Amino acid sequence: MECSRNSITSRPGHYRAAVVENRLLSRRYYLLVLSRPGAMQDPGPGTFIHVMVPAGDRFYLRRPFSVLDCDADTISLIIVEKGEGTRAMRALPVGAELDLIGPLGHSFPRVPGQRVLALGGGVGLAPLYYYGRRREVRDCESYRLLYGARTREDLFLERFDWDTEAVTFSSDDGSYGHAGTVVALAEREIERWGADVIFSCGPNPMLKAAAEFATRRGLPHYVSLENRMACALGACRSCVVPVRENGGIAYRTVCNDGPVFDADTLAWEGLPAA
Amino acid sequence: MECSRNSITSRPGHYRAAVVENRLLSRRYYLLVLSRPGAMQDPGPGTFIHVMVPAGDRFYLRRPFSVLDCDADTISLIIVEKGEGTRAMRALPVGAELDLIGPLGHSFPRVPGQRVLALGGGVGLAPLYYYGRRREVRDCESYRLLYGARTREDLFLERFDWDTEAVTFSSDDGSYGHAGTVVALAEREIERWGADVIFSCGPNPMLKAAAEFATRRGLPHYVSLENRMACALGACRSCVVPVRENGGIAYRTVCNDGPVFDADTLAWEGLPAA
Amino acid sequence: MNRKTRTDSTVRIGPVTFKNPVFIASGICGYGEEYSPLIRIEDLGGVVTKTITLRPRLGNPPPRIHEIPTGALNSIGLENVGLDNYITDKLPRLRDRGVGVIVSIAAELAEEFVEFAEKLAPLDGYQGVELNLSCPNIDEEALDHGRNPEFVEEITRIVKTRLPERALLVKITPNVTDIAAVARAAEAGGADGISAVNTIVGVDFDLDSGQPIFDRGSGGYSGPGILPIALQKVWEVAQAVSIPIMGIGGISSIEDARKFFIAGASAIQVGTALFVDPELTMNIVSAFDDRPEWMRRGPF
Amino acid sequence: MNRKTRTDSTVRIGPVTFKNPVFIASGICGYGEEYSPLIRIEDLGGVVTKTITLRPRLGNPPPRIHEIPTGALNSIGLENVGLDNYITDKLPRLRDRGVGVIVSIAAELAEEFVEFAEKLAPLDGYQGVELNLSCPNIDEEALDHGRNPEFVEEITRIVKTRLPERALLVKITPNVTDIAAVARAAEAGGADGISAVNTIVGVDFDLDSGQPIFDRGSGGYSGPGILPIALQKVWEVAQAVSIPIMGIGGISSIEDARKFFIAGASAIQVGTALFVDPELTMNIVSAFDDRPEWMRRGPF
Ligand SMILES: Cc1cc2nc3c(=O)[nH]c(=O)nc-3n(C[C@H](O)[C@H](O)[C@H](O)COP(=O)(O)OP(=O)(O)OC[C@H]3O[C@@H](n4cnc5c(N)ncnc54)[C@H](O)[C@@H]3O)c2cc1C
Ligand SMILES: Cc1cc2nc3c(=O)[nH]c(=O)nc-3n(C[C@H](O)[C@H](O)[C@H](O)COP(=O)(O)OP(=O)(O)OC[C@H]3O[C@@H](n4cnc5c(N)ncnc54)[C@H](O)[C@@H]3O)c2cc1C
Ligand SMILES: Cc1cc2nc3c(=O)[nH]c(=O)nc-3n(C[C@H](O)[C@H](O)[C@H](O)COP(=O)(O)O)c2cc1C
Ligand SMILES: Cc1cc2nc3c(=O)[nH]c(=O)nc-3n(C[C@H](O)[C@H](O)[C@H](O)COP(=O)(O)O)c2cc1C
Ligand code: FES
Ligand code: FES
Repeated sequence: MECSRNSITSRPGHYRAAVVENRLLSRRYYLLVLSRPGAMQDPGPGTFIHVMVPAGDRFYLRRPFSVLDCDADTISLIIVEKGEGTRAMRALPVGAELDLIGPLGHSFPRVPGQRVLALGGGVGLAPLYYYGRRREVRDCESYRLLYGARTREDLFLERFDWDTEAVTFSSDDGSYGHAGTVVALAEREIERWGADVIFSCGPNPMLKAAAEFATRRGLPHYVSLENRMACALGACRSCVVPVRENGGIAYRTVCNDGPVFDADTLAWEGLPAA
Repeated sequence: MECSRNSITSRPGHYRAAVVENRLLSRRYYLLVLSRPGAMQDPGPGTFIHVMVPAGDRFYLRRPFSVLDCDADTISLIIVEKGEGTRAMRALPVGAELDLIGPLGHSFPRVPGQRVLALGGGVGLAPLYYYGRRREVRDCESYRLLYGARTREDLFLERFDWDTEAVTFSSDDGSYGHAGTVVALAEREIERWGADVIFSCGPNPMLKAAAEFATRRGLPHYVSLENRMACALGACRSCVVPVRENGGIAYRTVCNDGPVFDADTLAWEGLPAA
Repeated sequence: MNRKTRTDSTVRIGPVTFKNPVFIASGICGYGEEYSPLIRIEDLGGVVTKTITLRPRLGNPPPRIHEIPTGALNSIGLENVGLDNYITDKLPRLRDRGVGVIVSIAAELAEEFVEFAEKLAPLDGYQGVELNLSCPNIDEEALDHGRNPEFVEEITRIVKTRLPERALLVKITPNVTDIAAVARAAEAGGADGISAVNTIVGVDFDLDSGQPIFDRGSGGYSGPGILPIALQKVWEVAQAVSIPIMGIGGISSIEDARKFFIAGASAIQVGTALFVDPELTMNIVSAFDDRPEWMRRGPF
Repeated sequence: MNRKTRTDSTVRIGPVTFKNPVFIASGICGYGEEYSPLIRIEDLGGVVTKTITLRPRLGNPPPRIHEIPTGALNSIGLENVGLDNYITDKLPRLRDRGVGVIVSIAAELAEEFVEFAEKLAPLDGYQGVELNLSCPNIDEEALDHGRNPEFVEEITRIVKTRLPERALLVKITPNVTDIAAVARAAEAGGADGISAVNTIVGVDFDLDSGQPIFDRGSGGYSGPGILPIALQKVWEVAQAVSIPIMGIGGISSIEDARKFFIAGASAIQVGTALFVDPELTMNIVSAFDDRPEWMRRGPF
């Protein structure tokens, strides 16, 4: 809802895709490239796929992952190994099949003629990297991606297809690029590049800092959120986040109303800390 | 109890063993050779090990398997693929570890100076094959193993270390050896070799037929039973079978009082059909 | 194969005949349409829509869903659009699609059930009503009146007399000593069928904070781990009543579904497993189409 | 490390102090010794021996155990040697080994509990008694009197007054609407602690015969699938009583055990998981020895 004006509405399908590549980028991050199911709709930047955990004889809900890249033949994800689901996916050999539903959710909006400053933290990189590679970006006046991670290793500089002209890096420990958070980097870079709109995706504390930054600068801000999901189709109301509405609170689903929201509508105090 | 007179009492331990060999013998049967845990007691013929299913993140009870063979370095099992547990074990690569408790239960008795006719059906082969390879057999006057399976393939003639001098085969479909059941074969072979005692192991209907055969001939009969198990230590009373006692029924555990029982004590009508 | 022309897997619940005995449980498929991108809901026996209350409900704060190895806990808190929005926005969307629709409703007081029944009575686009007397997930103690046989009988009668031509199902809670007594009360009140079971009250804790995962503490346990309990409850209910039973709880496979029929159910609803395997209901429909004898009650 | 000299993980239940809060549940380790080939039961808080009745019981016909993906169903039917054999054959074997022993007993009538208590009173070799008022697995309806608060209070008092120096635990059933009421009744009757929970009634069917797996139909569900329900029940009981609680149900890991302490338990019992992982109780003991703060109640 918040974002649907300028974003494509996803028409999800249920598919099986083969693993084309499964490669470590750093100790915790890996790149998973899947064959693109022929009938699958072109996923907008910000949309996600909902993946069946390939392990197991126990019960697993599906896991949501943002699209990192997509071409005629493949669809790519960048994944941080977190729990059992992402561990099982890491173990998938090339050729293995993965069951997925997608594309799901609303993408980041088109912003014709505007200068975009995009702040990505950790795996929050995916939708923002993807936006930069999409035709949507041609409408922008400029698209500058700031990417921050804990440490140099997690910037996987040598292992990833960076358009380094368009990206600036930060690391929390200062081992590469700007030393400090990506929001602190944004304070610096905005002076250099200017910005009419902020995009952000990453851990909630970072998003909150980005929202404060955007508010201080009086800029519109679109943010991509995460939340625990069950259906991912807007059916079960599991994945809601609070938004301000008529002086009170309403709940919107991350899966279907989001994952991209207008940051000004969110009731930040009601979002989970992590 | 029934059998403890002439059989060794097992002192079980909890071990990890490595897979040394995992080889198909026929479509349904496979041979699993494990490294023998150093501290493990010499398992008597008829005893079994209780194996943790190597799959899974779901709940599995352990699975019991009779010892097929054992030397200083290895312990072997013959396994028929039945459900998820035996399927997961089939998939174990050489070098993988298997968690096991054993040896458990009572073995077939020593029968000095007697002529043994041993009737094995399917995986019921294991304890009887093992008996034939053990020092126990030296006490016997003779030890003749009759082995029956559904079809020639399941006799795995070329794939298994048979002492064909001491074994006679039957197949239900007549594709090799005697055509018919192993008990029918016994009716014939007993004329040739004589017998003072019957051993049997296999599916319950076969064991029942063997018991009728032994009774008709007035011969003592030791039978090795299967049952669903939980602890395998005689603690939980899950694996009981009915025996006749004082004109009524009493329950004995297959894991601890058995698996080898004096067939005359069993209340056959109370045993499960399969 | 046109399922509409086959009659051997249809199921009759009171005055209504449904195409087949396979439904999606309440709370799983929203107001009915949400799974349409993935499956042909027209081919199901029907969908049970998200439980509605007279007034819209905000529901509980996130997190609302928590995975465990044997299923899921949820704490949605009956978020719903309320009866009026349901009537204007939701119900009409399914009307012309030939989808079997069962409207799930919950309320606290007898008068509210009167209002519900009277507002629903003149509408079309639905074939059945399910009284959700069993949601463990909300604040008001009163909403858990599904444990009180007298109340169950009273409100069942209130709704049935006002909706004589709809299939009236009463969904009962497993969180009760004597589920058969509640089922008998529903039957006595005129229910056309029993839906059993809803989620089981459960809790999980965060090891770092020592807090329950959910703000409200407990949640509703669903998924494979509740299967043996749900089968037990259906079996008990089947021995207590003669109206049809919708078996619900932990169905993740065709085999699981078959067990509910053995236990005495005449139809089934799939819940949590649909999140993982959206085709599951369709696969169960096909299986029963091919093997209608799988709909027999045990023992064979 | 000699655990006896460490006091920070001891647990006091009424008049008795146990070495640590980790026990093996009744029915799992027989009369106490059976797991000795594999683990040092002396290092546990103790073992709860198989429930005994006044007279020996034959128990149910096989099959008695049935695996499902989320745990096990059992139908042992309280097979046991009876009180007299227990006293002569079983209890003496543990006496000189320094093992913590809790004797689990079940009966139908108040007089029988009197007999039990009077026969046990003069004996040594055990520190506690657990009243099993909750076995779902046997014929006599009366044995399921664990659902009736008045009766629970009465028999608790009968036993406690005759065994003042033992830790008296009352093991309660989860198959009840209001578990807190039963726990309060036990507390009122003088119980030193509550053991919660026993197995949950469940059933599974054979798809070929359409028959239940067990001759008696239902069985007792245990293992990982009951964990969230057991945690819920312990949490409810902890809010209702101030005596210590032994948390039982679905513990398969150190983390699971910790959750019971967060929920308000002071000790735990391991059941079904021991069949798979015989070292589990020992590992939990070590974990709590190292991290006694894990025995705190939540929230932190
Ligand atoms: C719209 C969206 C896009 C995402 N994109 C990416 C991405 O591009 N790359 C990436 O690595 N991760 C992404 N995530 C997070 C990813 O879904 C979780 O890290 C993953 O589900 C963890 O699964 P697990 O089994 O490894 O962890 P566990 O902690 O074992 O998971 C337990 C349960 O919690 C859920 N869960 C845990 N963390 C999260 C989370 N942050 N968000 C949602 N559910 C969670 C799991 O889905 C599962 O149901 C995204 C999440 C959302 C909602
Ligand atoms: C003393 C003893 C010795 C045995 N020796 C052998 C042997 O040498 N080779 C061999 O292939 N099999 C043997 N079996 C049978 C073997 O234990 C089962 O085939 C195996 O447990 C099946 O596991 P599954 O997961 O493949 O089958 P599933 O059917 O999925 O098992 C489900 C549950 O039923 C139990 N179960 C199923 N069938 C049996 C059975 N026949 N006996 C006991 N439990 C069963 C399983 O252990 C498990 O708990 C023996 C059984 C016993 C009791
Ligand atoms: C996320 C979620 C939401 C639910 N919402 C409702 C509801 O609104 N009304 C209702 O009667 N049951 C609701 N239920 C319960 C299901 O309809 C079903 O009874 C229960 O989940 C057991 O079935 P299962 O194990 O197949 O999921 C909900 C369950 C889940 C998981
Ligand atoms: C095989 C078996 C036998 C049991 N026998 C008894 C018993 O005799 N008395 C009793 O109080 N509980 C008995 N129980 C219940 C356990 O003590 C425990 O309460 C229950 O299994 C839940 O714990 P778990 O999930 O860790 O197994 C038995 C459980 C099993 C699995
Ligand atoms: S996950 Fe079901 S509504 Fe979003
Ligand atoms: S399996 Fe526990 S007594 Fe035999």
